[in-house]
Amino acid sequence: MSAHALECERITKRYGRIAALNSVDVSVDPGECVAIFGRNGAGKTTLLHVAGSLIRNFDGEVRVFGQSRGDNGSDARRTTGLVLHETCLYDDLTAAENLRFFARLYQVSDAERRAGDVLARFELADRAQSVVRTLSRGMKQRLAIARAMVHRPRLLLMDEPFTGLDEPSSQTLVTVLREFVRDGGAVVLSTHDVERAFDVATRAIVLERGSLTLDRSLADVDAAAFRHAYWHVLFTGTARA
Amino acid sequence: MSWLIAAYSAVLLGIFFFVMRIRRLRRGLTPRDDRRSPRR
Amino acid sequence: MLQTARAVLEKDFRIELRTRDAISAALVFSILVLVVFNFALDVNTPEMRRLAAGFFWVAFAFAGTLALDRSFALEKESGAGRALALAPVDAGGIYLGKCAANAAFLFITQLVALPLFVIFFDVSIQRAGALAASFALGSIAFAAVGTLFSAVAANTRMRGLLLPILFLPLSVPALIASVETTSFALGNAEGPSFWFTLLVVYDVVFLTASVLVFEYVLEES
Amino acid sequence: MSRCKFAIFIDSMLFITMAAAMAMIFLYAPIESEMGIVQKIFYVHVPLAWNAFLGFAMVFYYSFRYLSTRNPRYDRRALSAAEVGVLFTTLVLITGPIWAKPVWGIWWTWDARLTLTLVLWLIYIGYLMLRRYIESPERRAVLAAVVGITGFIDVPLVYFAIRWWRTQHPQPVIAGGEGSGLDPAMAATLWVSVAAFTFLFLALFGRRLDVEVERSRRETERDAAEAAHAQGVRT
Repeated sequence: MSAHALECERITKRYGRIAALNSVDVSVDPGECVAIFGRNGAGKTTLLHVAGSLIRNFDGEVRVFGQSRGDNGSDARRTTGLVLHETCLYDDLTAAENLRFFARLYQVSDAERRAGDVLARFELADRAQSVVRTLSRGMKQRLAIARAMVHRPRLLLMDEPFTGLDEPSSQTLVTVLREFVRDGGAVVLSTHDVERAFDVATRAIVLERGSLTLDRSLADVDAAAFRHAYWHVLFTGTARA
Repeated sequence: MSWLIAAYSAVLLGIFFFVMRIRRLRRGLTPRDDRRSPRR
Repeated sequence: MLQTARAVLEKDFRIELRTRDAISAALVFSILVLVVFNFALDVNTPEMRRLAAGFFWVAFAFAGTLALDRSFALEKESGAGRALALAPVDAGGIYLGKCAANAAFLFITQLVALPLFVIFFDVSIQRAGALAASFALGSIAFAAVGTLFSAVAANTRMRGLLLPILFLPLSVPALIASVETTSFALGNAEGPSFWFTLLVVYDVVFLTASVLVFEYVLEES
Repeated sequence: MSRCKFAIFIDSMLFITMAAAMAMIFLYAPIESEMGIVQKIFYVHVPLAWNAFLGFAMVFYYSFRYLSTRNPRYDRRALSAAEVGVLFTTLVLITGPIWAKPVWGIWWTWDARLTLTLVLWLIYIGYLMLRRYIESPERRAVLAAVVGITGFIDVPLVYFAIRWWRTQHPQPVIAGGEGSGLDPAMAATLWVSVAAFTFLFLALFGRRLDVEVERSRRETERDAAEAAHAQGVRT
């Protein structure tokens, strides 16, 4: 895959007078996992929504595996998995029915089998037949992530995926993401949890009032040093080397 | 005859009301007005 | 496109079988309206019996909006609507699936309410075939426009209230045609062919228009 | 700037044609034998209805253009055309009964055209209400365009439904057939009056549009100032 998994060029999005995003440039390669940090309202969610073609009119260019989102970008959407704050699941359907529906919607050939595999992968197999409404917050979150992966995307966009997950579930997610990245997938996730981010992210970026103020690989840095740099950015508004 | 006058005056009144509305909207645009104008 | 429509249709059916929200809401509401008509007007006079079809369809016009409002509420509540908008499929397919489901729910509600209607208004079904056709085409007509506008209204603050305001004026031709064809089926009117053709034209026009326009309604700009 | 020259042309034409129309209506057009002077409401009622219809055709066109180009310019025009269209339709629904009462003794007749106007009025009141309940400008424009298009598609269906429905429930006809058997003088007066009201429509449309253009100009100005201010803080 020569092209980047995700390329965002000069992304600017305004809501009336407020510039949610101010010419943000980010590119993510297959095999990379990028964690987005930033205060509430810094534009993390907006950036993910723009990258996931949830928001269509913005200035700038978004390409997924070299394929622009100009037209309805159905190929681009087939290769992307999106996890939002909402679960995006039907509360009155069972876990299995939800996954089967979305698998068929995304034209997954072996929908039945794939739904079962993904359920097992997120330890939800035993609750497959229970209606989503009866599941706990953590299980719903895991099911929402499972839904985003059922059509075998190669790019995962996740908005604070760790929220609501207990320790074992977070651990499962970390292993799944590591495997996903190792198999050549690309992940972009927003989070506030520095420790968790360090378990899985290969690179970190910081958004500050809609602008990119830090973009640094995490290869040679440990969590403590990064947290220090991150807070420095937050409180002084300027990136320290 | 009075019906005729009633009809024509109704039309005039309607047009007058619309012009007034346009003026009110235009006045609503001046910077002083930061509240959301009702007819956005 | 059809494959998507089938998936969405089955999904809506499965949810409806489990919750039975749409059908029960529409059924209870239409029965209520028929009962209220009975109290408000002395229904047992011959003239009133001639208007029975009108009462029936007025009850369904309003009951229909309840069921249709439900149909997109469930997409909005859990945010599943966004996942639908993002699926690499033609939005028209999603529309057709939901529209077919809504038409079916309306049709089923009508059949279930029919016996009560016959008892309340003391009418006799002369031509069952015409009645079934009138119900079917009428339900499709209401579902075609109703599904589109329930998606439109789902994006606004006044969701529940806006749907009837947008939907009922547009359904006037379908309402007139349905009432005329139903009263023909009840033996109260003649020459229904024009009305059946109008219903078919109405269904085709609004199904195609909605399929073409639906992607704009689904998208979140 | 072309807008201004065009506006002057419209206003002057409005003034000329409206004066001519009023003169013809009250001085030239003969008094109708049966209905008497009250028939002269016809010269206002019909032009208003035709121009309202023109207005809703414009809403359809601009909505279609907006959906294909996403240029807010068309959304502004659709809004302006819809508002003037609803004004004209309201005036038709006021002058209709005023005319029907003295002539047929009833306020409302389910005459095909009058009923069509009523349904149109309901459709576009819904259109205007929809616009009020959506926050984000882009969403409002898109959804309004969808209603603008489907609303207009419904019109021929309403027309045929009511025409046929009316043959089964005969009603007095307000404006006669399509200008059927009109005395030439009356017909001429009608056409001048239609032209006058078309210019009136365009004049009101232009002014209403200017307000929207002004609104968006101020908004972009305010956003630019905002961006400059934000830029100033960061560097």
